[in-house]
Amino acid sequence: APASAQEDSIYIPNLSYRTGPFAATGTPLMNGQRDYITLLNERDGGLNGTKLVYDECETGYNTEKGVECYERTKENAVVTQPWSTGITLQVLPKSNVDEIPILAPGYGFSPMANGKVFQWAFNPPSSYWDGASMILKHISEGNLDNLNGKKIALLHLDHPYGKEPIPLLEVLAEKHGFTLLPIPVGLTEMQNQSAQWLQIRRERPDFVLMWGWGAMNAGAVTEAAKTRYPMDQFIGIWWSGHDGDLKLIGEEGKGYRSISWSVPMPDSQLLQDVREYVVEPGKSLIENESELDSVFYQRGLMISAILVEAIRAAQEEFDAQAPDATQVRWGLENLNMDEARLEELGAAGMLVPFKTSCADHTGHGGAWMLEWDGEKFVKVSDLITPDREAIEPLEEQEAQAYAEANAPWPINEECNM
Amino acid sequence: MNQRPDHMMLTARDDGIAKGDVLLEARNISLAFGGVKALTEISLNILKGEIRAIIGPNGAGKTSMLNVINGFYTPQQGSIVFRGRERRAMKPHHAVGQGIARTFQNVALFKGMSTLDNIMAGRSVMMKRHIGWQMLWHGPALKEEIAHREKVEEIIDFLEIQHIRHTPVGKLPYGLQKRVELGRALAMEPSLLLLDEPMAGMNLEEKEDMSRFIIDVNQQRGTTIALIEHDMGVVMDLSDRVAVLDYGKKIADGTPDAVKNDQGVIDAYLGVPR
Amino acid sequence: MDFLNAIFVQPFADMAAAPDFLLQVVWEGLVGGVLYALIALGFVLIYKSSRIFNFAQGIMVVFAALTLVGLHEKGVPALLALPLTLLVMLVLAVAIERAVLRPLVNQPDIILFMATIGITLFLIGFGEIIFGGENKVMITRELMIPTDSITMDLFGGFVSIEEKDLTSVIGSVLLVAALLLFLNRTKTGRAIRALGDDHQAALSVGISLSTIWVVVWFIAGVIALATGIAWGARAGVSFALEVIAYKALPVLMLGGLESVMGAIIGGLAIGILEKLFEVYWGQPLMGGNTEAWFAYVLALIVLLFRPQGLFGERIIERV
Amino acid sequence: MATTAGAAAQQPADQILEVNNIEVIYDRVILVLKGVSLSVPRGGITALLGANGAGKTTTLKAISNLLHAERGEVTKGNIVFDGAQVQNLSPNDLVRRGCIQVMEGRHCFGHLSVEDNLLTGAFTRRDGQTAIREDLELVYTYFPRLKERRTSQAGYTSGGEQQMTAIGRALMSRPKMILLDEPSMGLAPQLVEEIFEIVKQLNEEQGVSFLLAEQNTNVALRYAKYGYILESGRIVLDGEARALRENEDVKEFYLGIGGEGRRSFRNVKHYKRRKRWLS
Amino acid sequence: MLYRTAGQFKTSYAADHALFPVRQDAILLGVVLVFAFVVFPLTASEFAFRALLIPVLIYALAALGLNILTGYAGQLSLGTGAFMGVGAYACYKLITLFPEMNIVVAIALSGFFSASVGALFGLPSLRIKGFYLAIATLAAQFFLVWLFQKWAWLYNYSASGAIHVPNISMFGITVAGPRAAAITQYYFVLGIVCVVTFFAINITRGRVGRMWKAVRDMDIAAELVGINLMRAKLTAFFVSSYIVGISGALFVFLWRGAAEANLFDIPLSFRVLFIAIIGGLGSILGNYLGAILIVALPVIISGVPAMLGIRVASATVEHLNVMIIGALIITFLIVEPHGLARFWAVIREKLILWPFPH
Ligand SMILES: Nc1ncnc2c1ncn2[C@@H]1O[C@H](COP(=O)(O)OP(=O)(O)OP(=O)(O)O)[C@@H](O)[C@H]1O
Ligand SMILES: Nc1ncnc2c1ncn2[C@@H]1O[C@H](COP(=O)(O)OP(=O)(O)OP(=O)(O)O)[C@@H](O)[C@H]1O
Ligand SMILES: [Mg+2]
Ligand SMILES: [Mg+2]
Repeated sequence: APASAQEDSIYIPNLSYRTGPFAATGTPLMNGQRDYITLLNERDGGLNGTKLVYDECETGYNTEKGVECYERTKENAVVTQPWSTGITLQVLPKSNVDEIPILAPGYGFSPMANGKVFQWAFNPPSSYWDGASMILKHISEGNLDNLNGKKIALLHLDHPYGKEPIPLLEVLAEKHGFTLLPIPVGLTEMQNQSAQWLQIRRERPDFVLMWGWGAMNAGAVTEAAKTRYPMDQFIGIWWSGHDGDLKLIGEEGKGYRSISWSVPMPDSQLLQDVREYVVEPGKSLIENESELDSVFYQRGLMISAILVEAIRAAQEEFDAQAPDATQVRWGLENLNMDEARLEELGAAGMLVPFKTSCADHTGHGGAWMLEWDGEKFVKVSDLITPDREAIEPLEEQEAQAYAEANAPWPINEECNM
Repeated sequence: MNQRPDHMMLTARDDGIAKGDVLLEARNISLAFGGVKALTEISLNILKGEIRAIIGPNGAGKTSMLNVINGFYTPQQGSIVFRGRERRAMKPHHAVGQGIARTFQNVALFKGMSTLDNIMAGRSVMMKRHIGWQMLWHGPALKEEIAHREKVEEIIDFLEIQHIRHTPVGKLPYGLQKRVELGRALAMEPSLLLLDEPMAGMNLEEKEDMSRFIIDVNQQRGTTIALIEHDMGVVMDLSDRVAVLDYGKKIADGTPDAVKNDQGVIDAYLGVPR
Repeated sequence: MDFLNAIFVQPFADMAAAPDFLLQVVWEGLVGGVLYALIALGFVLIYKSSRIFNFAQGIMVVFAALTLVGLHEKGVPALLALPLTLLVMLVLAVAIERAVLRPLVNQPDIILFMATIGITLFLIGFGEIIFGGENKVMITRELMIPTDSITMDLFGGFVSIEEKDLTSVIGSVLLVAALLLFLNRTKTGRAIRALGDDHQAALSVGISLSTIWVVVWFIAGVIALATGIAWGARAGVSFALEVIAYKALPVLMLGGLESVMGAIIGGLAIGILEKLFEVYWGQPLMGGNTEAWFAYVLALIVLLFRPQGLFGERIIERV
Repeated sequence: MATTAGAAAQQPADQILEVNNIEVIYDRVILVLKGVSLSVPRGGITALLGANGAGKTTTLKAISNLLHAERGEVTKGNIVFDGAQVQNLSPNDLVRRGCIQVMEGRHCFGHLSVEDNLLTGAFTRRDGQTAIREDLELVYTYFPRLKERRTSQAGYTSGGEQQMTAIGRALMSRPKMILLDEPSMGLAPQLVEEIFEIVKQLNEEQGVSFLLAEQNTNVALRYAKYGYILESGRIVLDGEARALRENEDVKEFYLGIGGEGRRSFRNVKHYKRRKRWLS
Repeated sequence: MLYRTAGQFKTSYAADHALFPVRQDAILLGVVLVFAFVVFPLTASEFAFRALLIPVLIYALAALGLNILTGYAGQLSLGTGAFMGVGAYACYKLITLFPEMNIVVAIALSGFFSASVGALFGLPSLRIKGFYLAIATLAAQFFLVWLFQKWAWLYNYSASGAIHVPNISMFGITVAGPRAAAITQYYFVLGIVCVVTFFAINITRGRVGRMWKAVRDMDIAAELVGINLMRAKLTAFFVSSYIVGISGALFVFLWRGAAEANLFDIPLSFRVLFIAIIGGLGSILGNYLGAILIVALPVIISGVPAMLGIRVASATVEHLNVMIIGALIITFLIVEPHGLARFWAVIREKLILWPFPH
């Protein structure tokens, strides 16, 4: 990472994956992230005059490579973006020691929301538990008690990522009287989920929630169509809402929904700028222009936007051209991505508005429901927000448990909730 | 007769049987593989101290007979009495413990190991120190290693293979490999030594050397030897008694001269004598 | 008691209660099994003719399917893309023979096995550079494979069969029949079998190793393409397909490394049994996902009784 | 004593095989043949004799081009078969031209039936099924025993049957010449005679030439017309078979005949080092 | 004349059995150890420790374990990753159940768990051979990884199913966990690796080692010279899995800091197998050379473009990297099928003769 050494630049590494079994979903995200930074450099000459150096280190979604990449890039980094729940879990304990903030938008360990315990980790704008809560809220039409007596299947990748919502769902099932049926999909079974869908056919759950990734998503929607499972009872988390996956199925996937904290806005000012400053001069890695309109590409843009806003906040607060990692951490703790700010960025409506604080590292901005119309995802709901009251006790408890298991673990008592 | 030193350290183990008494007796052995009858009701005995030859056409069941004797095959019928103890089935590695060692028709050495290690491997059964001592390579394990090494060096000396002590056997010429194999069998200090075509594929000179070793082993160490060989010259010159197998049946048994002139044997095996 | 009931009684009661569902499970298992059998067949052919345990078969499936789809994306009509892909597989076979097999002739099995893992890595890198990592749609319709599904009302329920699955089952049967004829009735087939026994001897009677190897690897490539089409039609084509190689290994173990019949029967048996086990025992009792290991454990148990697999060649063990 | 290497080829026109001064190196370092020359007349049986490791097998493999698979290489000299240089041909080209080797240790295809083994021998032929079937019958007339066992797996047949299978398989390629490596190894005396009788018949009836590598000097010199003796990679002696049989050194070292008849194995003297022609 | 052996005579069998019959070997080893114990620690950066030195040592240890089984006893195994997992989870349970336990003791004990599991899965080796056995070991691989996922007790019911290494100190120094310094961890690993290697060398050249090699080279003959195949194979599985288990514990506790079940999946097994084979089967030294090649080389290769200041898309670098490694493996196998250790042996032979060619 030599380019980072200069005083007048900010080094932003990204532990990307454009290879391996999950490349299909990773690539548009990484392209979006990368293009946003390129846009700033090209259009604005950097951030308040300081060049942003965006650097990818390829992990192939492999935890081991991820840790190697973390070590390789951490020296001058102001942030680390581990891009997989597995890598996040590995890096998390080190963050207190290395003092580099982890930015894991919409992924990672849900209790990371607790900024007192996880001082260096951020997962804005919504955590997986938020996601689970919001999906339930949506399908129960606002009142979880409507789910009483219902059966809800959770089709998930058998991986830390896929298991993440289970604890919360279990608590909620208990409380609201629905049955939870977790159905794991092994890494080798992603392409052939017939056993899982046979189970769904047998159990006839009222809803199927999906925590899927990569090839698993397409496999699941195909099988759902085959099994004649009603698409409108099948809802995915935001990583299961990738245009590329659904394009494989096309018409048959119509009605499938995915919750999302970002919405593609092909006509926004931001996208126009991206076209003008990045794509047209050939500075983007996208394969064809239609990728620009996809959910994941635009989510990638928003992820970089969040990071850049944090850096910008740090620049202003500390009056530093190139803030360091600790200062960026402050920026991440004091993000205020309200609608006005998004408007200024030319990204109105592309991201849920949210605000972080010392104690709240997520912001819990909520999300919208997107639906596949056979060709693309369209927004079909108003902003949904998570039921924080139900989540917080569990968050608190799990965060404490983590701190205990990893003692001595520093807790920032200065924050107040 | 020869000027080689005697190797008295390597006497065969004392099995309490006097020279000339029955050391091993095979009773009514029958063995079949699927439909193939390899051995049919064969009885034969081996006397302590003799060189016993087994001959017969290819596929007659000679090798199978040796395999039965040392437990590699379990016959469907019949039993083996060795040193007065009767048994039908046993694990091959127990045969070694009882004092039966052998060589193989197709060289069966441990190709990746040196000559020394191959012969040392023949003494595995006699080495007892457990793995904990070996990890340290000190004290008892080392002492044991050296004690056995001395015995093995004796054998190496006897077979005149000092120069190839550290050579991996896979690289040795065929004749020397056969010699190492004999060395490995001798290292087990057997009272009965089974040799399966020890001279196949050798030239005259090597056959002569090998004959020398066999006779020395038999005479100096008192080891009883059972031998399969297709070279009639060798069989006639070395053996005390010859058993002839044909299609799994024993067709003759007696002194070399008697066997040589047996019409059945001539028809089945020898062909027209020249 | 409950426990025993859950293991020995309940599953069968469930089967009897919903025969349509049972039938569906068996059918799904069968379709999966056919695909396992196809991959296993690629392994068997190569193993038979060269004692090489070709780990690269899995990536060859991906490579073949990607080439087909990739060519189509570049505007080549599907029915032309098919022969072109075959040509690519031929080139691949020749390249592998030249660069890997020939220099490694007569090396120990394990070395060749490692070399095929080397090939796998190489092809992964190479393929990703050429085709990119994203998931692609198999050009099922363009290849004139029917894509509708047939639903039959049976036993008060329904069984649904995808026409493309049916096509792949029929296609595989034909492919296997052709292969068996080829192996047992032709000169080249005999030479392939001979080669498996003794390379040197085969050379000495004038069998040309390089020709046979190219032929065999090419056939393996054809089988890979067939597998890729069949599997890709179900779940799209991406590098994630590579892991299906692991599903073929227990099939080999069960059926025997050098037996074509074994690959097929083993594949079907594993496909059906693992599905039944997962649905009736794995999911209710063991937290699911038993397909990850069931086939292996089943094969292991069979091997304990028949160390060469059900149809493998008896190991000639003589001294 | 007859001439040594080099002078062997007197009438080149009549020679089906000529080997001129070849050197063979294994593994790029082990020099095994150090300039071997020999020739085989058309329709002749020539024996190649010598101790273990002398290089007989290597010579045959050099001729049939099977060395590559063993990391061996002919580095010098040339080989002429049937009037053409062949040292750069592949083994299957050579078989197609009519020169085939029967390898030491038989090397049957263990899992194939005896008949399939024989049929693999016809791999290089292009003259159609019927011709091949006819030849198969011919092989069965020479080796009636193989006909009985035609459906057995070769791996389970006896040593003699395997040897017959190997020779029969070679015959199936319609060779002009067979390189026969140690046909007698491990065979019972009667079978050895039988095999050599068949070799003789084939030679006389089919006109096949033979180059025969053998340890069993006694038999080999009875059937061959000419013989070469190889020691440590060099030809040290050659001549008419009859002459070789009378040669004192050959008698002493290869036939085991001392002053008064055959020496007994029981009374051999122990030599640390033996006399050699060359060292 | 770097390698002059003239004048070094052995006067007893004991001397011939010494670890280094040739004095120069001992000197060379000394130099290597000085580098390992003094020079590297003084010069290496944290990245070098974490991405190069520590993993090379741990992988070499795992390969050593596998090599005992595959290289010495001839039983091909593809389940190494899972056995590493057994070691790691065992160590995790020991540490969390008995927080007072010394980490060295915990690691040493965890080896016994993997050794027992290894021996259990080794039982079929009595009947199953060659590739059949190799695939059978995959049964262990897949079953164990599945078990690591499903058996929540193993990971203390943590929500993510992952295990985390707490901060662990020994004599007041933190050796494992997020607070441990790289250099401490390096020394810790180095110490254990040296001790285990010393033991392994001794075992492989003594009676047990000979038994293993005999079984490897020809198991029928081994049985007929009196070796109890069952015991020989099972001890090989036991010792091998013990070492593999220890390396698994080190892998998680001294290097990774956290682990989930998938970490121990098949790519890990293959990686270790590569190291053992490229290094040289049946060689102790080879494991180190192999680990350097397979673990360190990719790290270095992928750093090359950045070092040269070339900006290549990271994905392309990775693709090329994978291709290069695939090609390298094939090339190495072709050039020297017996591995880097043999390569070194040839060089050493030449040096002994040098400067005279004979
Ligand atoms: N393991 C086995 N499986 C099947 N058949 C066998 C086995 N071992 C031996 N046979 C058969 O038993 C018969 C006798 O074989 P054996 O090896 O004992 O003969 P032999 O007398 O040693 O012959 P040779 O002189 O050729 O070595 C043969 O027909 C052989 O095919
Ligand atoms: N593949 C090989 N690599 C290295 N050396 C070899 C190889 N094959 C043979 N040799 C060596 O070449 C020499 C000649 O071997 P060759 O097999 O030609 O002898 P031979 O006369 O046929 O002996 P035999 O009577 O034992 O068959 C021997 O010293 C042998 O060790
Ligand atoms: Mg025999
Ligand atoms: Mg030879």
